[in-house]
This record gives sequence, structure tokens and C-alpha cells, in this order.
Amino acid sequence: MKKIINTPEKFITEMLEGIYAAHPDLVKFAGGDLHCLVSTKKIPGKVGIATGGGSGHLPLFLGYVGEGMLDGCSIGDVFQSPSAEQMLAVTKEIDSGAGVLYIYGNYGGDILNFDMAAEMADFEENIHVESVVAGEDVASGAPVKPGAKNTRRGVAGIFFVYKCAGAAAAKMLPLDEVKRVAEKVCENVRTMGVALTPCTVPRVGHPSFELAEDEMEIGMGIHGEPGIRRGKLMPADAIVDEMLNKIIEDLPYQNGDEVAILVNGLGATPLEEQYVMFRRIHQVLSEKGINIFHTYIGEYATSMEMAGASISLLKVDDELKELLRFPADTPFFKQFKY
Amino acid sequence: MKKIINTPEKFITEMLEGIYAAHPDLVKFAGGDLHCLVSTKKIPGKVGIATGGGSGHLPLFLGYVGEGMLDGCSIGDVFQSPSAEQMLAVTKEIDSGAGVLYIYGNYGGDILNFDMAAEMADFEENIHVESVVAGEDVASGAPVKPGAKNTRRGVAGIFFVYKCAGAAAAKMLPLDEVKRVAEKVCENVRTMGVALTPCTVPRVGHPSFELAEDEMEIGMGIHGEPGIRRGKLMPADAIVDEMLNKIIEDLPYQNGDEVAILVNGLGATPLEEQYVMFRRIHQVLSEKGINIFHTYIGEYATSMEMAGASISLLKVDDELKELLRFPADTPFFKQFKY
Amino acid sequence: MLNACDIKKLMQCWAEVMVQNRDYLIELDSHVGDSDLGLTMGDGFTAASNAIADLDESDIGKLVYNAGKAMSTAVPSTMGTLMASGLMAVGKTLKGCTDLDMDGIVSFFQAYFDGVQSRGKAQVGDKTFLDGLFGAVESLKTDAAANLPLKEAAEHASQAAHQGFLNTKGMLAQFGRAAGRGEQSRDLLDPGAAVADLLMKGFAIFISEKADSI
Amino acid sequence: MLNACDIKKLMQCWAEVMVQNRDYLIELDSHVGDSDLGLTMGDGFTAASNAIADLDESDIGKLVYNAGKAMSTAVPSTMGTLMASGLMAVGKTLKGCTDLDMDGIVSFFQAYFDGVQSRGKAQVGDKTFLDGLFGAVESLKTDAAANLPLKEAAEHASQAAHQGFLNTKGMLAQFGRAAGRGEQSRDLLDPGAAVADLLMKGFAIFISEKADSI
Ligand SMILES: Nc1ncnc2c1ncn2[C@@H]1O[C@H](COP(=O)(O)OP(=O)(O)O)[C@@H](O)[C@H]1O
Ligand SMILES: Nc1ncnc2c1ncn2[C@@H]1O[C@H](COP(=O)(O)OP(=O)(O)O)[C@@H](O)[C@H]1O
Ligand SMILES: [Mg+2]
Ligand SMILES: [Mg+2]
Ligand SMILES: [Mg+2]
Ligand SMILES: [Mg+2]
Repeated sequence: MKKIINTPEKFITEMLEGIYAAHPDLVKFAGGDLHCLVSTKKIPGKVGIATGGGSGHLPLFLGYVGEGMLDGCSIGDVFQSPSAEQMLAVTKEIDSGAGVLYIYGNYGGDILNFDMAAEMADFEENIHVESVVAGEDVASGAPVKPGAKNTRRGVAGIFFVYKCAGAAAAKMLPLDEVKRVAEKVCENVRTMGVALTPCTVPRVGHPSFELAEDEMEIGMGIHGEPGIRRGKLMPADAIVDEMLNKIIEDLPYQNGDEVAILVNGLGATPLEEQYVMFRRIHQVLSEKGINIFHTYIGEYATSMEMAGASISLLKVDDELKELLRFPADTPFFKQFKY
Repeated sequence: MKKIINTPEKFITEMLEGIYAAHPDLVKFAGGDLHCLVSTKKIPGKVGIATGGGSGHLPLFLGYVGEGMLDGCSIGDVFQSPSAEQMLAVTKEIDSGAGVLYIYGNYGGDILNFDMAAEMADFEENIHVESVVAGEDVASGAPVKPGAKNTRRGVAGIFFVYKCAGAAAAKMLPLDEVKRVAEKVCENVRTMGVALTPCTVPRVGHPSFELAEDEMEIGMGIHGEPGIRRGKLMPADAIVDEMLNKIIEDLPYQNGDEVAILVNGLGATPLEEQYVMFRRIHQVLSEKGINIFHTYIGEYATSMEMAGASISLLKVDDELKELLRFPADTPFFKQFKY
Repeated sequence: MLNACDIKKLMQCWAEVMVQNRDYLIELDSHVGDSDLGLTMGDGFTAASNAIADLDESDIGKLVYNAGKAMSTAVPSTMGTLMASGLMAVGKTLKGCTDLDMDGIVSFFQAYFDGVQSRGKAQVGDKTFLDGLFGAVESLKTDAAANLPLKEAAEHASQAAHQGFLNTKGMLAQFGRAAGRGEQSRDLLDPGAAVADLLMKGFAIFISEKADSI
Repeated sequence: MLNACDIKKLMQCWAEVMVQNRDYLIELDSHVGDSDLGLTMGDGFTAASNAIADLDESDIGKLVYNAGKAMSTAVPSTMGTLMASGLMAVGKTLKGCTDLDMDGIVSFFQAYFDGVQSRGKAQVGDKTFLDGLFGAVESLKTDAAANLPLKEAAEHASQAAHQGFLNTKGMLAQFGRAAGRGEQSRDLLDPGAAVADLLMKGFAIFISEKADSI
């Protein structure tokens, strides 16, 4: 385990101290607890959007708190849900009368705690809370059937949910509309990842799994959850083809569709390699007659020092395009209107 | 060597194809050569700013081509200078009558080629070219004495040179003024890095050096050039203290000074760890009475998949603060006016 | 009969068992999930135990409730939150009790089971913690009805929990990270059920030590 | 006497020597710089050789100039650009020559040296390629004045280049990545000077093979 940290126990506290010290203009903490991060800008009458989840995925989750995106984020230990109390503290701080939308990933711990927090917010604080749970990793669980439980992991695609719901809230849409937008994005986004190396939870002290020098795992989750297939490392084009085919079949994305794309590095994969991947994505989509509306590329949802990448496709219509184009200004994601 | 590529030989070409496919609104290539990247926006009468250098450092160098920053970039193979012909092609494309400023790092190959290109631009194309060579790595060479040759490597601090000179050019200042700003930044910026793991040049196929599981190298260059000291991996605070002391003594930065800070990940170091480092930087500077004007943190100049980080300090005055605040919109660096 | 002091000791015994089995739980969770279960259970039960160790409180319900709250803030993972929900439910059920006889002990574990179930909404057979605890609670009920000595009943409950844990192999996971693996999940033992196994093992050890020391 | 055909063979011989010593140069450069020298020299001289291999051209100057230009676009690294500058200077100097006698050969290497120096602005003693080549050029001059046979002169020049390379240990680097290391650079052999050593070694092999084949 080679990390620039002081002690595993103080890792997240010290990271948070660094964040508040680095961005005093953008973020502050609520309730005297560093784990309850909120935007310094509160807009009266705007729906508040809160997210939360374990640490170790920067810029996810807290890096998207800012104008045009999220209003607050509760932060857990590495790969650990924050507590319901912390979620509640964020909720109270960001509510400005129009209610609060929780957007988070489909993980047991997060669900239990956000449910508990929503109950507390409703009963104790009289804040109207709605929740949207993102789960779009096609390598986990079966395609979601209407009405059935979604067993898929939420991974990098949640960025699109934040972006569109954040823009909808910034346009002062009411809670039910912001929720509808978030759900629409969830329905239209699909992700798949590949891992080349593991990552180490500091307090565990050793990698959570092993991959031989010539192996990769297709479909691995961002906490190292097993994927679909472990095999020899393949050329970039073959990796992309395998991932992209799974993604495209799943929705399915079809000839004539328009998509936004997110190529996401998991932590240790250079941008150079992500562009090599995007080259192939562009080729395949062109062949299939799927049009690219806009491309996002870089590290959006990581797994600390894991090497690997994920691809997310979002099928867009005029409404989602307009929301994607909307400007955003957060510690990690800045975008001028395009 | 675990990389998502097709073949080492096609790595950079395919990366470039990916870049043009991903950002067709922002960048295009000149002279029919993918290695000659220019902005799609050309502003009549504006000083053109060109940079260039080897690949493997994304977002450096080409990622900063865009509004408020650079106009063009010639791109070499991994850690290799582009050729003088390629630099000339970029120069011709971005000149709009006000002359062109070359800003690049202090490396032998780049100097020889940029010198050759500047001669060709002057003689063959009648384009007035000036050059500023950035070299601010305090771990390499002695402090620069006025008039003497600078033997220091140029590393992440060049970001500040781009930012300020880019803003000066965007404000339509003339070539000599833009050059003055660039030189002023060079004089006031210092950087030092630390490496935890090596990186592999794809065509070499094995890491350029080895570091034991419990070792780090303080002061290592972004191509794996040897640093000041190899030793046992230390706690984050001790690493920061050692780097920061060297940096602070070098200029020196003093009580009452105001600085902009860049904490830069070398490729595989998670943002979480960079914030742990920044926490300590913030503490030390507070103790020394050095005020922080603004903090940039993330991956700005990498060494592919190298684990490690660098710290850059820029001493600012009112002029540089105004230029830093200026907005920028490039594929990798976006900033609203602050 | 167990009093508040015994409950504190039981909680400490659980903390020790979880800490001792840290690597075992990490290993189990590493095949299914995120390898954290050893950390969360060790920390969570330690926090729960520490929170009440020095409380001057004879109300067993209040003690256990506070232990649960401490667990909930200390380790808000799936199992952390579920264990907190279980303990808090025990607390609510046993509020006002200062001594537990055999029926009280049955109520304790029944409430624990119900608290976990109402928070997590899983059913027996869904390959969760519940599958480990379910048989143990049933065994306690049977042995209580048969008036067996506590030490023997605890032994049986521990065996039942262990069997419940082993039986999770073959089940299809419906919850947690394992659910994402679909049919592949059948081959694996459920880590949460292993916690139920350890809980009942800890209980049996505690009871047997208590019996020996009298 | 060397004609255009010999020059093509010499260039091919250099390409082969550089390719064979790929790992040796990478290793040397890894201690000082960025480990690329083996790649750039192998590729650069191969490109230079390929660019002229099929040219129907008897003008030695034009041949070498074209080889230099090919090198310059193929490998724009420090040494690539310097070697290109060297070859292009040779080309300019020997423009119009179709045969090289001993004096012509001296001019060839003198021009190579001058071309590298005027591009890179280093001095002998600055721990660069020049320190490898300098002694070789001097040796050629001496042997030419003494009318020694070419094969012997080439051998001496190769030895001088090798000695020049060895002598870079102890020098303080003023250029390239090594300069950044200050006093520490003294302990290291200069990789660029190793290229000069290989160039003269290749030249000697080429001459000796040519002599043997007559
Ligand atoms: N809804 C649920 N009800 C009961 N137990 C559950 C539920 N979901 C998950 N579990 C149990 O939790 C265990 C995983 O716990 P934990 O490691 O804390 O999860 P995570 O690390 O994903 O938060 C599973 O093995 C399962 O026994
Ligand atoms: N200005 C110069 N003049 C002559 N030779 C130089 C000069 N600068 C560097 N060199 C030579 O170049 C060698 C390094 O070449 P190379 O590996 O191509 O450099 P880089 O990889 O840094 O571009 C040095 O060992 C030195 O001999
Ligand atoms: Mg967990
Ligand atoms: Mg080089
Ligand atoms: Mg777990
Ligand atoms: Mg080199």
C-alpha cells in the first residue's frame, strides 16, 4: 500500500480539512461535522439536491456540489455510507422551502441510511424529501423490469443524473419535476467498467483483490465488486467493443439515437488511454448510426488508485440536451453553457 | 506494463484521433498533421501562444489550448519533442499578425526544435516569434542567477505561465507585454515533486526505474529523472514539509507574500491524497504568514500512470491576480472569472 | 437471569468476537462485496460496547438502545445500520426491564431479528443476516418451551445460527452487493449470515463463561 | 575512396549498430535522463538510412543531407535533432562530391562535429556527444596527415571516441537532463558520447568489412 497519507484512521478527516481549506469560497460544512458538506451559495426557493456515499471516489460525490449541480453531500469513510444523522444535517442546511431530492447510488448501506434520513427529515423537520436511486452498471444484475427492484450498482453514470437534475433545479423547477428529470436520466443511462489493478482501502492495508500482470476484469464495480469476466488484458479496441456492445444492447441504443458519453478513469488510468478508448467508441457509434451529442472525458468517479475505466452512454432528447448544456461551477466540474 | 492501448507504435496517433473526435468544437489540427493541434477559435490581432512537448503528460500540454489560454500545441511522441516542422505548422496557423509567443519547458530536445522553428518562422514566414522557457523544478539544478543559463526542468508550474500569459493575450496585450507576463510568472513560480511509482513508456515496455514497495523519491522529474533523495515512504505531512521547505527557501517566499498554489497529481495519485497534502500546505503557509490567494488541485501535468504529486507556488501581485482570475475554457481547464 | 451488568459484558464479548474475526469477515466479504465487514463489525460492536460500558443504568432496554445508536453513527454500512436497527429495536422492546429470564432472552433476539427485518425489508431465504439469525431464534423458542437450561439453549442456538450460515450457500442473493451477481451469488456463503453465526457463538461463550463462573 | 553507394552502406551500418545497441543506450540514458536514447537513435538512423537507400543519387552531400532531414522529422529528441543537424551540415559541406578520399572523410566528420556544435552550442568538456566525437576527429586528422591507411585510421578514431566517451565520467554536465543533477552528474557516463563511440565503432567496422571484401 503506497499512499500519501498520515494514518489510515485520519485519512478522510484530513482529506476533508484539505477540501475546506482549498475551496472556502465554494463549500462549507454543516452541523459542525466535516462529513456534512454544503454549498456556500443557497438560493431561496430552489429545490435542494443532496447526495452522499462513501469516500474514495473523488471527484464523486462531493466534488459536484456547486452552482448548477448539487447543494450538499454527506461523506462516509472509504467505501462506507455516511450516517443517517449526517444526511439529515445536510438536508436541514440545504432546504430552502422547496423540498430536497436525494440522488445516490444503489448500495445497501446508502439506501438504509438515506431511507432513515428521509423519514427523520419528514417527521422531525417537516422537509419534503424525495429519493432517486441510480443503478446503471450493466455488468451487475439483470436489466431493470418496470416495477421490479433494481439490483444494479450505481457507478459513474450518476454524473449525468446530477448534471441534469442540477440544471433543472437551477432553473427553479419544482421538486416533482426535478425528480422526474433525475428518473428520466436513470432510465436512459447505462455504464460498464473494466479494472486493470485493484485499490487498497487504507484501513484494510492490502488490495481487495488481485489481478495478474496480464489480466483485466471486465465489469468490475467501483469498490472492487466482481465483474462479468476475468481474462487476459486485450487491446483497447477489443476492450471497448466488449463493453460497448453490452451497454448498447442493454437499453438498447439504436440507429438514429443521440447520446452523451462519459469516459471515466478509475484513478490510475492516464487520460491518454481514455482517449484511445474514445477513438474506438466514436468509430463503433458511427458505424451503428448513433450520434454523439457531447463527450465528457476524464476522472469523474474513481476508485482511488484503481487502474481502469468506465464508459457511460446517456440517450438524450431535447430536454436532456438543454439541461446538459446548462453551465455548472463546482470544485471539480466546471462547464460554460455550450 | 498494464495499459489500455492497441499497440505502442499507434498509441499517440490513436490518442490524438480520440482527442479530435471528442472535442470537435474546441480543437482541430493544422497542416494535415494530427500532431499540430490548434484552437478552433482564432481572434484577429491577438498574440498567438504556442506550446509543445512530448506526450504522456495530459492534460499538459495540449489540454490547455482554448479560450483564455493557448492557441496551439505541437505534440511529440511519448516524452519526445515534436519536430521543428510541426512547430512551424502550428505557428503559421495561429499567427494573426500580432506575433507568436512560444512557452515551453526547459528540455534539450524542445529547445533545439523550438529554436529551429523560431528561425524558420522568422526567416521563411516573416512571423515574429518570441520564446519563454519555463524551468522551475527546485529539485533540479541550482537557483537561477540573473544572466546565467537556467538548468532547471520545467514541470507543472508552466500551468501558471499559460494561465497568466493566456489571459494577457486574451486582453489583447501586445507580444512584448505577453512575454513580460510569462517571464514574470517564470521568475515567481517554484515547483517540487515526489514520485511513489515509476511509469512505463509504451515502446520501452518496462518501467524506467524501480522503487521498492516502501520507497519514494523526492524531487523526481516528470520523465522519471532522478530526484534529490530516495528514501522510505514518509507520512504525508513529512513529505509536504520537505518539499515545501525547499520551495519556500528557494525564491524565497516570505511572511506577507501572497501565493497561488497548484497541487498536481502525477497520474495515479488519488485526489483524496492530494487534499491530505493540501491540508498540510495550508497549515505550513499559515504558520509562515504566507497568504493563499487561490488553490488549484488535481491532475495538471502528469507522467502517465506515475504515482506521486508536485507542489507549485506562484508569488502573485495585483497584475498576476487579475490574470489568474480571468476566465478560461479549454478541453481540460475551465474557469469562471473569480 | 441476566441483568444490566451482564448485558454490558455480553456486548463486550460481542465486540471481542468481532475484532477477533476481523480478517475472517474481511475475507468472506471480499468474495462478495467490498471487504469491509470485518472493519465495520469490529468497530461497530466496539463502539456499542464502549458507549454503555460506563453507563450507570440498570434499564436493559435503555442500555441496548444506546449501544445501537452508537453503532449507527460509528459504522453506517449496510450491516452496521442493520445491527444498529436490531439493537435499537431490542432497546424499545425491553425498555424498563432490569432482568431477563429465558423468555426475556427470547424476546431480545426476536426483537433483534424484527428490527433488522423492518429496516432492511428482506425475507428469510434472501441470503442475508436474517438467514443466520432466524434458526437461532427458533431454536431458542423451542428450548425455552422445553425448559432447557440456558447454557444448553445457547449452545443449540449457536449451532442453529452456524447451520443457517452454511445454508446460505445455494441461496440466490436478493440484497446487498451480492445481488448484483445474479445466479453466481449462489456459490457463496453470505457474510452477513456469518455475523449472525458469530453473534450466537459469542452469546454461547458468554453464557458458558457466566455459568462456569458461578 | 568512398562513393555514394558506400555512404548508403555506412548509413545502414550505423542504423544496425544503433538498433543492436538499443538496450545499452536505454540503460545508459535511464541513469541520466528519460531512457529514450536507444529508441531515438535506432529509429533515427534507420529512418536516415531508409530515406536514402533507394535514392538514385551520386552526390554524397545530397544523400547525407536527405538522411539528416529524415532523421529530423523521425526523432526530434535532443540527440535526434543534433544528429540531424550534424548530418545536414555534412550534406552542405560535401555538396557536389561523388567520392571521398581521406581528406574528404576528415571533412565529413569535422562538418558533423561543427553541425552539432552550432545547433547545440555546447563546448568540448560540457559532457556531451561532442566529447565523444572530438577526439575521433582529431585522431582522423593526425592519421590523415601521417598518411596512415584508412582502416588503421578508422580503428584509431574508434578508440579515441571510446576514450572520449569514458572521459565524460568526471565531467560536470552543462546540457540536457543530466545538467539538472549538478555535481551528481560527474559520476555518470554521458549517453550522447556513447552514441559518438558507436558511430565511430560502426564506421570502423564498415571500413574494415569494406577492406576485407576487396
Ligand atoms: N436488506 C437487507 N436485510 C438484511 N441483511 C442484509 C440486507 N442487505 C444486505 N444484508 C446483509 O449485509 C451483508 C453485507 O454487509 P456489509 O458488508 O455491511 O455491506 P456493504 O459493505 O455493502 O455496506 C450481506 O452479506 C447481507 O447478509
Ligand atoms: N546542447 C547539446 N550539444 C551537444 N550534445 C548535447 C546537447 N544537449 C544534450 N546533448 C547530448 O544529448 C544526450 C541526451 O540525448 P537524448 O536522450 O536525445 O536527450 P533527451 O531524451 O533529453 O531529449 C546527452 O547525453 C548529451 O550527450
Ligand atoms: Mg461497505
Ligand atoms: Mg527524450
Ligand atoms: Mg461490505
Ligand atoms: Mg533521452
